[in-house]
Amino acid sequence: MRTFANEIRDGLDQALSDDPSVLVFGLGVPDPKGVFGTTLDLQEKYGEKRVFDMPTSENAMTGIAIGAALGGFKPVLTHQRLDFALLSMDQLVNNAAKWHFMFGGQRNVPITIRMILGRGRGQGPPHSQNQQSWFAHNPGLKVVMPALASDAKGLLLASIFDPNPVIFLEHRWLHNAQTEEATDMPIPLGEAKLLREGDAVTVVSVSYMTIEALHAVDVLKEQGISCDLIDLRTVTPIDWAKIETSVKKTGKLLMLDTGFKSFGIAGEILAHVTESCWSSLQLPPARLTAPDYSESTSPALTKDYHVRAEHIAAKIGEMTDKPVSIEPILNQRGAAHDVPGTWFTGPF
Amino acid sequence: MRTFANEIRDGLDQALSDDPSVLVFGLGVPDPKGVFGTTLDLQEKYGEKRVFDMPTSENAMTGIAIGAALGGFKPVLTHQRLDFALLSMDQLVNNAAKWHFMFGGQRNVPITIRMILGRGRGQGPPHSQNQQSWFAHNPGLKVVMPALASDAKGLLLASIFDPNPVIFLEHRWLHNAQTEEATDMPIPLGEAKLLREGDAVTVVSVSYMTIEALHAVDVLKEQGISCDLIDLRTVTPIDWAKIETSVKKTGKLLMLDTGFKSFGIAGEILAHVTESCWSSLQLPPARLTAPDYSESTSPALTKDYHVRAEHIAAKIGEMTDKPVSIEPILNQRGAAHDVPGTWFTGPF
Amino acid sequence: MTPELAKTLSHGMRRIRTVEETIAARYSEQEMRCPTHLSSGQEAVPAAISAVLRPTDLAVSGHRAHAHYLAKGGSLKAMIAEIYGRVTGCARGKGGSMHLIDEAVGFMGSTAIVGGTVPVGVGLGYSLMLKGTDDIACIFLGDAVVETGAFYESLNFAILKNLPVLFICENNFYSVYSPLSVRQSHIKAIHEKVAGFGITTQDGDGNDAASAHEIITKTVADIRAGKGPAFLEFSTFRFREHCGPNYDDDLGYRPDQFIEGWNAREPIRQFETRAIEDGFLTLAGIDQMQEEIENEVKAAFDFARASDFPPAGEASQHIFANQMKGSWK
Amino acid sequence: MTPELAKTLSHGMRRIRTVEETIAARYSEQEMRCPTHLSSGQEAVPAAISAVLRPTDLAVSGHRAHAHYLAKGGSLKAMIAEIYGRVTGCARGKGGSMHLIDEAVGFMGSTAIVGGTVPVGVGLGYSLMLKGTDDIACIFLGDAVVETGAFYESLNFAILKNLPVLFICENNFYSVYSPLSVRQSHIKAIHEKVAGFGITTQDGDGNDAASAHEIITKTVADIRAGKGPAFLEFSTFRFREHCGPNYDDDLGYRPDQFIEGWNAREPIRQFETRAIEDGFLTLAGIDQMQEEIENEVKAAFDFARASDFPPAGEASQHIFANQMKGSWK
Ligand SMILES: Cc1ncc(C[n+]2csc(CCOP(=O)(O)OP(=O)(O)O)c2C)c(N)n1
Ligand SMILES: Cc1ncc(C[n+]2csc(CCOP(=O)(O)OP(=O)(O)O)c2C)c(N)n1
Ligand SMILES: [Mg+2]
Ligand SMILES: [Mg+2]
Repeated sequence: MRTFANEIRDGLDQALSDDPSVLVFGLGVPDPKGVFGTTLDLQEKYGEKRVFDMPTSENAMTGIAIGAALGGFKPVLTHQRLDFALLSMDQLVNNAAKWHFMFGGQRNVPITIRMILGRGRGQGPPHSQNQQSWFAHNPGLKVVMPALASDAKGLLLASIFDPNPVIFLEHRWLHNAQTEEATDMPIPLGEAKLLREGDAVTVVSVSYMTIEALHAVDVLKEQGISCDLIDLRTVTPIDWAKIETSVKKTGKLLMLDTGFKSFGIAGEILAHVTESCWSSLQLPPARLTAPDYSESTSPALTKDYHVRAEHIAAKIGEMTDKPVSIEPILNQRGAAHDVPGTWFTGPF
Repeated sequence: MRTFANEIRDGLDQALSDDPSVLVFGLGVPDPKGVFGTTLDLQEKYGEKRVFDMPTSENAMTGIAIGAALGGFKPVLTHQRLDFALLSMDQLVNNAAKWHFMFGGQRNVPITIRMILGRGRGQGPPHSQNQQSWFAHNPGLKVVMPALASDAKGLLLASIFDPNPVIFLEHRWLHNAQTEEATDMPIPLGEAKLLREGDAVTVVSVSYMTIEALHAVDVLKEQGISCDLIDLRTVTPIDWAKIETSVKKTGKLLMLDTGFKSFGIAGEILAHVTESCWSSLQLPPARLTAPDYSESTSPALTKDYHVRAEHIAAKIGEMTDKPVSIEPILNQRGAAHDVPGTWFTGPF
Repeated sequence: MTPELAKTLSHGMRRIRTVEETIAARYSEQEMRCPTHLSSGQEAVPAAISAVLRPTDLAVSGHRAHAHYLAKGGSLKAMIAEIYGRVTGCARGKGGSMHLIDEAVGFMGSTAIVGGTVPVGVGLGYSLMLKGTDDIACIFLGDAVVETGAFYESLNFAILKNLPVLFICENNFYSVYSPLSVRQSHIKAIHEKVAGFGITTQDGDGNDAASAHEIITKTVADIRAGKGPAFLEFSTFRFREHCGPNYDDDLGYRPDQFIEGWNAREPIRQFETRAIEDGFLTLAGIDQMQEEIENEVKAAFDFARASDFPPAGEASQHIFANQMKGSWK
Repeated sequence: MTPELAKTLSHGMRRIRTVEETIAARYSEQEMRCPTHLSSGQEAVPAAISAVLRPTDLAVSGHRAHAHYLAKGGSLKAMIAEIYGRVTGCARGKGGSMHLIDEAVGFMGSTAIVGGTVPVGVGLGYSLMLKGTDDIACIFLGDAVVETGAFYESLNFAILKNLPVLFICENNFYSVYSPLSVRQSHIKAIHEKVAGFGITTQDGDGNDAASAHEIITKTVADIRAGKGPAFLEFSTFRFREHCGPNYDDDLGYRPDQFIEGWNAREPIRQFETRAIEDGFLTLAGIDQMQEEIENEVKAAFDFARASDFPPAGEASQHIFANQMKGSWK
């Protein structure tokens, strides 16, 4: 059994070993804890010049990654929370995203920016942002959001060896997720994955929402409701074909996102599907997302904040006009609502 | 006749004069050119402590505005391009947007951030971004996008005296727009304005797109097609009621935005209207926006970049299935395609 | 030194230590469910500042803010309740350990982004300059903050406008597990780099409450007198792990000698030993003080644990304010 | 000084001047349709650098980059074509005057955001350090750049890793219309602030090509020898308005005395007068050189104006790259 964090670490290891131009840096990369286990031992293995810690200078370090990329390297920069990367929006959007375009295709910028998405156990407003729509809105950036541990390594390898800047968003609640199968091969960016098949509703999800969705879809299957479940994997480029094919079959779309609702990625997916699948739609496309306010610190304020499997199941019931029991889902919950599992005891 | 720029300047003047806690600062504020004429003479009138230039330190100056606000003042910070404000996303989103929320409503942050949206005549990729969807996606920020010169002052006054952080987006092509009527009264944030009435299509637009839309809608009226034209004025809070009322009447929505198409504000408006007006919709809601790539510098590459009145008219013709002539629109064009009018001779 | 000041400093340090150690002791109960950065070992500087600042002075801080909040006079009960996520918390449970606020005593807020409140503090300094009082704005920062661009931008503006701002850097030589050597050039010390900008700077022993108090007293007096901003660097040592209740020296990221050297200069014992020798404190007096502190801390935890959680509906409140809450007067 | 070097410097300055003044003369034709920042008056430093750097050294710059691009050996034709928005431009018309690139000669890019390429240049320096050559990365910056946080973050990293980076600050005392006095404290000069970090710094007369060349030669040799990054500040004067082709001294934002003082030290005449006196240059030689330059510049403008505009379809190209274009070797 391997975890999502193991897979990320092995992806970095493989990239560093296969290609001497790969660099890995970020706050805490050579730490004893190795960024939640994802960078352990890499500095020992590849040396301080290729794997290194950095100053708390998120903006410049992003520019430095760009410069190193222009110098022929393939830097992977890690932020322990997406929230810290807000300091680097200028370098990411004014430089990295636009470099290839604004210099007329002269030169590409092969950087990968890992950002970890926080959630729960008191992370609070500035440690729990899921701003994927910002990046997705900007031409020139690719946005990757792995969900399954079995996809983590393949998507990371594809990101590192993609000639473009890639924002690689790792949900903190996934690091301990387990898998038996995993691949050493890059997974092409832009291909969503059909995880479950059915004709009741098309469920499209990203990142940690896919875990909740799997749970809901599997329980509903036992209750006679079968859904297509599409794990988006990459937000840009996006696999419209797979989504449209499914919606044309089911006539119903439910989009799941970890970010704020309004002006987020779910809105775009609803809008696009409405434009492209109008005549197939039996219902207005629906979405379940975080609400339009931040996640608070107190556990008393986060109970109903996030979308969970039971909400997804209930929503599918509503959309299919069928009775649905969420009991089996609730019965399986072991851990408190603000942690991904009993293994998680904080502090962060 | 007064210009949009005059109205902004007078709004600042009135705010400074009415309330000694108002501060105005930004790069070039006391310049001989006064930020495209919008800050002329204010320093002479109100002194260097309340009206001042600043270092090229967009990030810290935003934090300094927040601190001054916490100290009881109402700062208005100006950026000559939105693109420069990308450096301040951390302060805007991690601090300003969240302060009231994350301190449990203890304290508000009454700052106004003016950002000018560039376009045309070689502005190029990092001087022409319209990232309104970023701000709109973040709870705690209000986003104001005036279109009409007659609204500029009222919306600015409402923004300055709003207890929350307000992102005030001024399109560069509007500064020379003229008006005869103007108001000294704040215009409440969150109220869209119905500029034209009709039942063919609901056209919703923001900022400079409203000017193009007015042109298109008026020409079509002469051709027997009457549309509702709603100038959004504020993106958050958004006036869903006005939009929904109109769509329920017309059954057709055309949304116009100055920003990139995908994951932009138009997507949200389409998604929301689909959710809320499903049974009234006769057609999939449509949008015309900037494409999903940056504006280039060469005039040869910007000819078809922006949505213009003729595109809007043609789209409305398509949506109403009626013949439409765009000749009257084309015939009225005087200036080159990359300038707002013949008065504009660069350099920026 | 006076008996009174000795008592103030000893009390200030012991109060912070007792609060932090009580949190550490109870953290594993899983009732304080938020990332929590303790200040045990770093009490001397906050205690010294506490003895110098006035309630009308303003202060901001970062992720490790308990000591600063308490030093500025922030309500202990409201802080503990905040960490417990209760509605009686200083941020009504919205912000947790990293988001402390008590405007009544001038503690204007601490936030979780490294360097994020530095410009905010300078902006507060600008507001004080405009008001024309002799109050000051005090910005607490760690050694990692001087790696952020926001710090230099803020410094430049504070000097440019000659603002009444005190930058206090507590240099504990580590940012999480990372030593200074992987983050900053060692050619110049932090205070030397900053001095290059032409601001008054001084470095001091952050484990010596008496000398810290002396330095701070003089510096604050100069700022109040209009001499402009100042930057103080105090070296010190954090006892426990970066975030959380445990010791983590088994991980080996701090050299043994370093740890032993600092442990030998533990700030409370060091200060009190000398103060007793000098006749400013007595053992009995200290014991009584400690008992009072423990009662106060126990009462704060009791208060917090007896407090209600915020009603679920508050999760969606406070997005926008409906009215202005501050005033420039 | 040698006759050869004198010719190189004189030629370098005259070439930049001629290009810039030709742009100024033709700008009102409305065919160069992009914001354009001219370097007239600031030729000495770029010309001096040009004589020191190698094609394998790398350079980046900001909005006022024509002189730097030319100094690094960038194609004049491709630059003029870029300003004219033609497909033969160095960025195929996508970027305009502020986005110059010629990787063949190590000019890695200029961009429009103040300070935006400083970390990029340091990252290039990191790549050179990894490659282990003795090439250097040269970062051109204006006096406003030292107000940006990114600059200090980059400086710290360059020193921390002892990178082969040359920071060249051309201080023309203004950022658009804003004098230094409203932007930076005057207590310390720019190079003094930077020196506080422990980096080698020097200030020089940016209108004196000979002394600038001497300083740069020594500094670059030290960087190549592994002595780490260096920061040079050269004071200088821009002739024309911040952006655009005109003079704007009627606006009164620069004091008359300041303007007159600088005009008296116009870099080309100053340099050549001395070089002629010293026998390194002759008037006839200069005239011939100027004629050659004018022919070259005319040819570049002819080339640009005869070039095609990019086909409309290119507007949507180059969003993503399909392949890697650089190599670490
Ligand atoms: C911008 C940003 N980057 C990274 C972090 C993660 N982080 C939290 S605390 C911390 C260490 C700060 O070190 P220092 O300033 O020395 O304070 P100390 O913890 O030693 O008191 C870091 C890097 C953050 N909160 N914000
Ligand atoms: C981050 C940012 N803020 C503001 C601007 C607007 N701007 C363009 S050039 C310039 C002046 C820069 O001055 P300096 O660095 O001294 O260079 P100079 O123009 O004098 O050569 C400014 C403020 C910008 N491009 N980027
Ligand atoms: Mg530290
Ligand atoms: Mg300048």
